[in-house]
Amino acid sequence: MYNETVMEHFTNPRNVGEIEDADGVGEVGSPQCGDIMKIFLKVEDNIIKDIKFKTFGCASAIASSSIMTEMVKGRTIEEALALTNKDVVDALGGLPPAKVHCSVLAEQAIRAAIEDYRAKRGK
Amino acid sequence: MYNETVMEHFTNPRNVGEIEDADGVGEVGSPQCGDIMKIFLKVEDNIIKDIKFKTFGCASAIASSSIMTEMVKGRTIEEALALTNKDVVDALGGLPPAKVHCSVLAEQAIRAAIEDYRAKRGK
Amino acid sequence: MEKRRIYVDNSATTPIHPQVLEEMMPYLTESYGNPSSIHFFGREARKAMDKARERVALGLGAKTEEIYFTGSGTEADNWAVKGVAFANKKKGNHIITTKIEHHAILHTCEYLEKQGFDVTYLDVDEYGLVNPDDVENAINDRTILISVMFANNEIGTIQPIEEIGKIAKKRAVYFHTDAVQAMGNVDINVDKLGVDLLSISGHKIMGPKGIGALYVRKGTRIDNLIHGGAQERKRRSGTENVAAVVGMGKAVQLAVENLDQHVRKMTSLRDALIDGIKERIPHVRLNGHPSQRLANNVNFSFEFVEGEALLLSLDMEGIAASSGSACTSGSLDPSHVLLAIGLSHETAHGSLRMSLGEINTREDIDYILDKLPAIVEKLRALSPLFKQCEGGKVSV
Amino acid sequence: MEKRRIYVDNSATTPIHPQVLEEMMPYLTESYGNPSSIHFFGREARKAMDKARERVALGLGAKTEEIYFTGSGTEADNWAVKGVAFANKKKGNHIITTKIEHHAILHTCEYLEKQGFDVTYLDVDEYGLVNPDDVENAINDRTILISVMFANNEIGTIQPIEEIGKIAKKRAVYFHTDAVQAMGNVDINVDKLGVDLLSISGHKIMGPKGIGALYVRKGTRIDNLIHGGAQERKRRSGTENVAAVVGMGKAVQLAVENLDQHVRKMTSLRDALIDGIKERIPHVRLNGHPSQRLANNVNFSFEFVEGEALLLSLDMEGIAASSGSACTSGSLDPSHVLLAIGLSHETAHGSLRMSLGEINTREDIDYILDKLPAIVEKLRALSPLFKQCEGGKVSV
Ligand SMILES: Cc1ncc(COP(=O)(O)O)c(C=O)c1O
Ligand SMILES: Cc1ncc(COP(=O)(O)O)c(C=O)c1O
Repeated sequence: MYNETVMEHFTNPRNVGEIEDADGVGEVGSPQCGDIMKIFLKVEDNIIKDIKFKTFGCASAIASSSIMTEMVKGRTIEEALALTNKDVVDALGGLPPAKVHCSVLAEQAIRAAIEDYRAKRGK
Repeated sequence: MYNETVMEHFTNPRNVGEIEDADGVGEVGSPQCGDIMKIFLKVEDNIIKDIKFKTFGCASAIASSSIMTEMVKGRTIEEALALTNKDVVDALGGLPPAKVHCSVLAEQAIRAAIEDYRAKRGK
Repeated sequence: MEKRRIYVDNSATTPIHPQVLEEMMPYLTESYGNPSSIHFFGREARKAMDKARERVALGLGAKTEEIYFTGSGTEADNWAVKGVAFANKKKGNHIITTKIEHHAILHTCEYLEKQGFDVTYLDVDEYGLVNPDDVENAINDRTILISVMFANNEIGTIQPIEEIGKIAKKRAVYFHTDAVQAMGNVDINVDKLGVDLLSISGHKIMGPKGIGALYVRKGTRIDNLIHGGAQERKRRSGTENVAAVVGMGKAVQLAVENLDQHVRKMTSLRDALIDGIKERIPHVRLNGHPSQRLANNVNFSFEFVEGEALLLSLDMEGIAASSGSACTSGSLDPSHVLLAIGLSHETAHGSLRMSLGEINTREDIDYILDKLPAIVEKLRALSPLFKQCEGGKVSV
Repeated sequence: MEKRRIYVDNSATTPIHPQVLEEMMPYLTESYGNPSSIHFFGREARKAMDKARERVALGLGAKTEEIYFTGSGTEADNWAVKGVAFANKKKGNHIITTKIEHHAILHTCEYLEKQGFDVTYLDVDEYGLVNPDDVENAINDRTILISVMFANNEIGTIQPIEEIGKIAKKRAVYFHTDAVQAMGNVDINVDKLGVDLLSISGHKIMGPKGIGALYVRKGTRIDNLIHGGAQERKRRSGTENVAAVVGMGKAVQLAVENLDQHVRKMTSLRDALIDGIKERIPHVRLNGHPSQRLANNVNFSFEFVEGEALLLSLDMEGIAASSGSACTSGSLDPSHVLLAIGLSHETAHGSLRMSLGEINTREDIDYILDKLPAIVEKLRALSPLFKQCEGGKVSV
């Protein structure tokens, strides 16, 4: 069903957790559809210095969150915003068709967190 | 499918053949329904002295003809007329439901032959 | 250490019982005749079919001529509902069923709605029980069929079929029950139950897959579902799956013979598993009825975790179970059964079914109880819905 | 002397090929998972299903996602015809088929007539051939489906499917062919044939009973026949019969791989049997086309004898064959196929089909040719339709 990369990220997810004094927090999804992703950001000089996630969802939601955090960590805000769900799917080496929405959630989650960061910085 | 008695009569039918100078001949059935029975009688002093049959039909038609000829041979005309298809079925130890019509044919065949005999004697 | 494999998904399917396979083998090898043929090979196959039909009839308290073999439990369900609906549409177009039926019934009913039938989907209570009064109240003068499952495949709740049967009889409405999960776990007698139609399936009772049977009470007006070569006394066409029919016959025989012993064994394993989980894991909810439930059914919701993740984690430990999570099926809505008993979406998503079978042992239960708590804990730690308080106490 | 058993009823059903059974066995024993389950057992079963589907697709020149497994060839036929009819009834209600289809098609069409559809049953010529011009002429602006069998199960006549396919395409009408008997005996490529739907069955090609497959060209509008748990990409519900699916995959693979060799062997046995009968027995008629016929089909009418009696006599000599006689089925009308090619009732009643298979040898043919003449002679001696002339010459 899932490839090894997906299973590896599901079994050993990277960057799990919360950041107490996060610069940005994004939460997407809903319990109805069975997936909630919450992202915590630490940003310095426009660069994502630290990122953590918590995800309620299936293996591909967890793996998508995990690999996404790896992909954006150390990148600029603009680079992170350029990340698409396709990038996530590709990095995972593919997802079953029924599970592609999980990668969309990962894309939406990082965007939500950056929006929150910008909103907070704005004020 | 068929019991041993039926198979025995099918394999070794009694009284097969024709009687050249028959006193009565009866033919019932039609090629359409796949069964034709032809009965030849020799009657003396109201008693069936000899009987032969030819049958085009399935195993139960052949067995019904065979056992019927045995049952009426040596009997009076009245006794032969009293023969029912149920008697034939019973004598055979039973027929599958779909095949009961073959025993009806046997009953009709002996009646037709007797009718012919009476008609011939009548004139 | 050798990897353990513990199969607790017996409501999804069961292994074939060795005695069942043994009886099937000749019909997969040298006795390959078509039962419709009149020669030796055909007669041999016919005889085997007859014997199997007798066994099934005996197992259900029915007459042999009331048993029809189908290609699955699903086909039996489709046939019962569509067959009765179409054959009786002059009499009426109303069908009564429940919200927790298997999809074989529900999707068939939805299809019939498109064909102009009216379907009432009855609610169930928090335990998944149908109220017989609701059935009675739903009957109107256009009602032609009531279809209520005997035991639910997800939460194991056993319905009061006998009571509903009395109502159906009183009101002269045909009554079908899907007994696919009940068979082998519950005593079944079609007359006692008062059912007119009853579906069972081979592979749920240690028989082969791809075979089911429909009991049809003599005199029931029902159309054919599959037309053709007049097999099954002209009611269900297609060359008979002799080996599977033989397997089904043996499986029903064994299921009925071993019923008491099986129920005793399953109940003891089930209760050990239920109690163990309640003891070891906080924030759980047992789904289904506490006592009117299948002896082999365990269904829990684990708050804050999602079912598929749970299943995969269990699978990595060699434990094969199933879940009511939508993720498993690729749709977004979780199990209609869990929603029908009132679970929230997120709780329904976090459900786990472990269905026991003859192959399971007490060691299996202990192994599961050993592995499951840590898995749930790990997934909860990942979950944004779950927060650990300072004092180590769990709260939401 | 040991009793010989010669099986020449391979169009009724075939033994399972040992290689097929070998591939099935794991799925009847330790690999019992339900392919819809996401755990190890389920994935293992899913993988086996995928492989089987690929093999079937390859064998038909189709895409894997165009192959759907069913519970029989009959179900595939029912699904194709009813599914297309109901899904396209807004477009039209006219279906074209032939008078010599299998009952799985004919009885389905009769059922559809009761549901308001219009069916044209095309005539065939004395050899059982459909004229493509007749197909074209029968098409009107309400025609939604043409269903013409690839090869006839009784007389073996092979239809000009490719030509009919071109007509169907030109006139934009869906085209289904029942290839249950053609499979394994004729080269099949769905694109070359221009068919939109094609049915096959496992047990006719040394696969297991109770499994069939329907090829459905992508984009074809077709309703489901069996509703439920969303198996077969939501098109055909019911827990998958994994072992049978695996068997079907292997059987198709073998059938395609061995096609040329099989056809050569069958043709040689068939022709020896046909020639031998013609030489040894007077008043016979070969039914079906002399050359456009299945390599394994021999069908004769023996004037003045009835088929069931012939079959039983052959059976007593250990020869298993079949007949177009009504007596075999308990109805009064003989084979609709034999009547459609113009045989009189009595000639049709006296027909015998011997369908050869991989298990047959030249010795089998010699044995049949040794026994058959005496049997026919004995039955003719019993027959009132047959008179022996003095000179020993035969006449009617
Ligand atoms: C031409 C044809 N179509 C359909 C069928 C039905 O196939 P099955 O026996 O798998 O239902 C058969 C055989 O019985 C057949 O010969
Ligand atoms: C309650 C119930 N009904 C019907 C079915 C369908 O049976 P089958 O898998 O044989 O099609 C199942 C199992 O899938 C079931 O659990």
